[in-house]
Amino acid sequence: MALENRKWEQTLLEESRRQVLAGWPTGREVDLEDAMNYHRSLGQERISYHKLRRGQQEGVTFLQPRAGVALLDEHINLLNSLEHQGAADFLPTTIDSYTRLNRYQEADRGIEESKAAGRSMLNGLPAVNYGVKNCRRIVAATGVPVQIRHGTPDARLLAEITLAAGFTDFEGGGISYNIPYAKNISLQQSLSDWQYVDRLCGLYAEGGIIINREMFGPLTGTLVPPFISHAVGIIEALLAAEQGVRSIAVGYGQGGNLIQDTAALRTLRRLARHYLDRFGYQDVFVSTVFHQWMGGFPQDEARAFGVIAWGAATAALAGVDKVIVKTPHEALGVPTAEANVAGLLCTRQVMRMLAEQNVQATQRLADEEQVIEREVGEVIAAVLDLGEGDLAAGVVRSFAAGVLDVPFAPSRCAKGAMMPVRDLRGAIRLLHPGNLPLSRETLDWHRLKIEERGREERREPDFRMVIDDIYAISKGMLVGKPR
Amino acid sequence: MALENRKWEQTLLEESRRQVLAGWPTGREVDLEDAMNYHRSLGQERISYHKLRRGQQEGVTFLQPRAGVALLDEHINLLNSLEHQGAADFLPTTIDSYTRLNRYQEADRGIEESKAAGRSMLNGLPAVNYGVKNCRRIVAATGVPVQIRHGTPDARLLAEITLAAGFTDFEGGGISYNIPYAKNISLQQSLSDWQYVDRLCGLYAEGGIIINREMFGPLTGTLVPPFISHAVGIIEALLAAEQGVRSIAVGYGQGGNLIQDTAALRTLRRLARHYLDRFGYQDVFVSTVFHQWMGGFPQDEARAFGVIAWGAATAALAGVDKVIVKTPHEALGVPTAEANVAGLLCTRQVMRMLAEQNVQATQRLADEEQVIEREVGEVIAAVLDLGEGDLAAGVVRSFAAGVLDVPFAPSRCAKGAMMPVRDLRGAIRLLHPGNLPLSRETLDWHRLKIEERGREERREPDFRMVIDDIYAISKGMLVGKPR
Amino acid sequence: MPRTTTIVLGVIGADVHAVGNKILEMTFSDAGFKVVNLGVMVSQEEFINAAVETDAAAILVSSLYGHGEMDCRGLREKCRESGIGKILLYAGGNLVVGKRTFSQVEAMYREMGFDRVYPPGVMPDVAIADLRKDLGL
Amino acid sequence: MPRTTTIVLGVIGADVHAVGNKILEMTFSDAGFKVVNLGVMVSQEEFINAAVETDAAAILVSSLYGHGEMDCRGLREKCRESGIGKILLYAGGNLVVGKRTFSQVEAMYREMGFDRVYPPGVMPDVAIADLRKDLGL
Ligand code: B12
Ligand code: B12
Repeated sequence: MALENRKWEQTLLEESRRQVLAGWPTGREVDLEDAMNYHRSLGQERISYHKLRRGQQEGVTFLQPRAGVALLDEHINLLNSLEHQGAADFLPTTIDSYTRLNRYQEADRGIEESKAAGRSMLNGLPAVNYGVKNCRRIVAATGVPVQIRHGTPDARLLAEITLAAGFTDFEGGGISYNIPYAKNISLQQSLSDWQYVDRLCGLYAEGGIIINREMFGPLTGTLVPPFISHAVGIIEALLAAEQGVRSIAVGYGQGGNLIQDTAALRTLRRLARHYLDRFGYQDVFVSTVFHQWMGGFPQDEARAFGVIAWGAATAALAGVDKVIVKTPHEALGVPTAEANVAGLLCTRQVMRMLAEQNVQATQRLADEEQVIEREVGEVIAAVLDLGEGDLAAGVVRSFAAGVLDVPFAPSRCAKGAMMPVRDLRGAIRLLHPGNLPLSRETLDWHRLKIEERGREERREPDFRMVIDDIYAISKGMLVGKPR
Repeated sequence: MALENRKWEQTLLEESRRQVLAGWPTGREVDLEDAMNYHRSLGQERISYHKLRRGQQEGVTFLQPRAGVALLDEHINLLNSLEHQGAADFLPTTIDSYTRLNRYQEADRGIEESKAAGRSMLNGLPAVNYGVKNCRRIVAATGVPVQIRHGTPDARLLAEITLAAGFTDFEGGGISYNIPYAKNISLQQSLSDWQYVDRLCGLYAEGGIIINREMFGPLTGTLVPPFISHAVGIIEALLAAEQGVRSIAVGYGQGGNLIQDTAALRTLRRLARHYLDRFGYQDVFVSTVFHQWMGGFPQDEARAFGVIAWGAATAALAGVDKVIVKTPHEALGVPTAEANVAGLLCTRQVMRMLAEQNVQATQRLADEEQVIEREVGEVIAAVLDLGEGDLAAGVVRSFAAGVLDVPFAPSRCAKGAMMPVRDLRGAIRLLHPGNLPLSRETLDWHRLKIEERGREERREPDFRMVIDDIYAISKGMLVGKPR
Repeated sequence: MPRTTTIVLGVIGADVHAVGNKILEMTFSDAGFKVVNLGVMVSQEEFINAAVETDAAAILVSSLYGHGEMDCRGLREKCRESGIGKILLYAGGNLVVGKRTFSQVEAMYREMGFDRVYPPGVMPDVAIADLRKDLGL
Repeated sequence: MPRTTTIVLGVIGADVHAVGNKILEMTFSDAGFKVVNLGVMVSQEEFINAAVETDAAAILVSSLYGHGEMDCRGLREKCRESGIGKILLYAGGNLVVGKRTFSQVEAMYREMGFDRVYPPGVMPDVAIADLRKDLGL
């Protein structure tokens, strides 16, 4: 069956579901009717969609950590600390890397080794292995919405099990959970598998259960220009909406320059709404998510707190619905509960201190916004063009052609022909546009900005400058200085 | 002798010095000639004045911690950690509270008890008790300029001993080290005693040794409107310049609102220069100092890091020559070396990350700057008026009349008739102007800002609102919400 | 006991931290106590004289700056000598130099004869409630 | 030994952290090594096959995502079985789950047969210098 952006037929879905649920023994536990009843029993404050809507109405920004360990009871304890000591507004259940690659056997081994070692040997919770009933214990033990966060190209079974367990929020998309998270998986495959996930959410929606679907904005977390992640997020949103998803969050990873980040968050919200409306999905609720610095962190905890706090300040000054919070252990390893709580408390402190302030409207801000809007427009138009009107087909062909591209991606699907670098003020620009379908006007803007930096640093911008930028934050700067 | 703002006669100085040096046995160690020779042996990188000048030329912002313990060797170890692990650009020697009140006997007891207890029982280093030779060990053991930081209304002997020991930087002033730091000491007395200190620095300057004198900007550290601390700092600068001081730093304590803080730092530099020039002190070098949040801190360390980082961000975005850094232990007690290093590293991380960014010029910023300039102009004009042209006399009469006033001050000299409170965006405004000599236009600005907040919070602004604001940061906000 | 209970308030020693003291005055007054506020830099003798003169039910000692340990020693003995040996003594603020576990600090001040000892940043309502309890109000 | 020394580079297991790997490729190439970069998600077998085929002097294993401990176990044994038992094995990245003292981690990986083990965030120049030393270049 050729991939196209069209709502799946009921028969196709049913057939696929039978196959998927047979993929691992716990698949048998999934019972949609029972699942929906369980969802109906949840109060609104434990349902992402409702909480996000309320937040938007009241102008509140929510905080959410990342967290997941191999053993169920430990995971529940961890979430309890984050909820009660960290006052997290949303909780996560981060899934381990074996599960993300559907290697459930290895995940089983990870559970066993963790039990034996008395500490988590997995970098997340293997939810599929635990199954519906066990996972429901997580939902039951928490007072706020819990989201599944992962990085799984084929998340069909994971979605089946966790939605059935009562989780109300599911991260990922056919692009954002493939390109940064896989090597050999085709976009045809991942887009199709995510249509399944989205269609499954659509099924819940038809039963009155609105699952929030969040697109993973940061991609590789490393010098991603805003328009790239915006284009990807918006495309994923459109694909999800087509399958009946009714609540969509689009994300963005902090770049570091306050003006560019503000422009990014403001345009992300506007553009997502604009495109959803334009393609007929006026009834889809949209929210925005900001990720604190996603690249390499400094190892020293005091310095890491500095990075976290600047992320918090940016979020507060720019305005966003939810912030995904880092921890002072980031550079070193999966954080302890205490480190995770510390990240939350530091972030909350800064965000509440700055709640009454925002980035002032200036020409520079307006320019940045305008550039991003133009860039996203240029890219999405080209994608639709290549797809001859079909967005899904367009995505596949666009990545093949480098018309869509993501820097530093492990996936073979990404050409990696474009190369980003920072400008003089730390905004992320294009050093090489690769095959990105940008207008002369747009390319000139990038070129001028980078020439300016080259002059200031008296060096020709090249890959060394890019490497300097990649190391910069962990070495205590934003713009990588010549060594 | 009546207090007036006129350079001391040589005879007066000599006579006073004899008395002061006889005040405690270590006074005998002071030998000006030997002192100057020692100063001449220091490299420029260890002399505040030179380092500050270089910093201004190169656009660098320096960091300085606060630190002082009872025992000399421990103090030297402490400074070594701050210099080497914390990469402090300037080092402090914070003086204990007994010495600040010239209670050298009690300081002696503190030294003894500290030796006995094996931990510092004093909140700083009793430099007078240690004397010139011992204190010189501190200077000799460090590679960057070391400043004496204290809070001493009568710092004559402290200045004699520490300058003779080779310290190149001395904080304080007749107002800023009286009003927030004493109860019963008259301004006549403290201003006169600080004329002595300034004249002593003048003497060094005549010998080619330029001592940097820093005015203590934050005052009580609690809701001080910028124009108040600016007026005080500028007056102290003028008084110091008259006695021959050639290098002056004026300070400002973070308020919390980015626009107001930026306006404050920008006007502080301009106004200090303006007034020094206007009164004929064109040859005095001026630099600016920013103090991270000086009010009550949150106890939790992660949250304290948030406060520290926001101070760092403000300094970087607004621009300043030196930042005085807080620590994550602030709310709990004199910090350990580690906590102090952590404050430095966190601050440095944020400041370097933001080195390429700044607060954009907007109308709101221009308005804030204009208001501060007008306010400072109104206050200083009134002080000169009351002094019938003499600034020193004017200060004494102005405090008595409430024409100069500092909120929450322990000193009986401050009327405490003015009462500050935050506006809707967290900027510090006047709830009650007391007797401050402000124009109708200025008062209206404050009134409107506060009415706006009252409407938003649906309460009449009064002392409860002020208390809420005082607690706010330690409870995780800037603007105190109604309980 | 008079209808309005009097308390003596002040910051001991060479300590000039005035902000908390001003707030304590406002909040205890608000709560109906008669507050004799001696302000900052108060000696042991001043505390005791004020308490004797006003027939106070309690002395609330603040120490923020770290020298509390030295400044407070002997206060209970002096109270006894002045005939108010049973007066309630509370202490609060940042009672020692540096960050130390509060239980140590509490034990040390109790040893010195304080009836109640408060950790840094305690809210006034807590002490108001305690005082009411201790006085049977 | 050929004039240009060949090394095999890759990120082991199910790990997709690509950024450090790309930088290692650039810096080792820059330093004059012939780099066979297997990219991310590399199995033990792939590492060994590549090393055998290219007659490599060293295998540089990255593991960032935390499962390194499970993924790396047995690599030295497999090398022996494939006749390259003496090949240099280096490991770097975030080698275990969570923040742990590096000396523990180092001991564990040495036990597994790695010649050199690097802490998180080590700079490539350090490893380049070590490699030159170990190979007597
Ligand atoms: C960016 C990033 C991501 C991106 C990666 C994008 C991509 N595909 O490359 C995304 C967001 C996709 C991601 C995903 C995940 N990540 Co990640 N990620 C990071 C982060 C923030 C930076 C990594 C990076 O690029 N650093 C910059 C490069 C230049 O440095 P480097 O990778 O460390 O490599 C250098 C050195 O280590 C050294 N080096 C590396 N290997 C070797 C080998 C030898 C022999 C030598 C000599 C030197 C050497 O040289 C390299 C070049 O200088 C780190 C934390 C950090 N470091 O701040 C976490 C981190 C590595 N991730 C982590 C985890 C757990 C994950 C996820 C499982 C879950 C999650 N949190 O989302 C998934 C894993 C997916 C998978 N299957 O692998 C953990 C690992 C935990 C642990 N070991 O205990 C970390 C440490 C974060 C944390 N504290 O939780 N991540
Ligand atoms: C503002 C401030 C100053 C201002 C004070 C202005 C003034 N005159 O009031 C200035 C800048 C002048 C200053 C000077 C000094 N300070 Co100071 N200062 C602070 C700071 C930041 C806030 C204090 C404050 O106003 N808090 C807000 C009020 C509302 O809270 P509070 O004072 O804690 O009081 C409340 C409670 O504690 C409680 N409470 C207090 N007492 C009592 C008593 C009882 C019985 C009860 C029930 C409750 C109670 O109720 C109060 C009201 O809610 C604190 C650190 C912090 N807390 O964040 C340091 C701090 C108190 N200062 C300290 C020090 C060392 C000094 C100096 C010696 C040196 C220096 N660092 O400059 C000098 C001392 C001068 C002197 N002789 O006293 C240290 C004390 C160290 C220690 N104990 O180990 C602290 C803790 C900072 C630190 N970590 O180093 N300081």
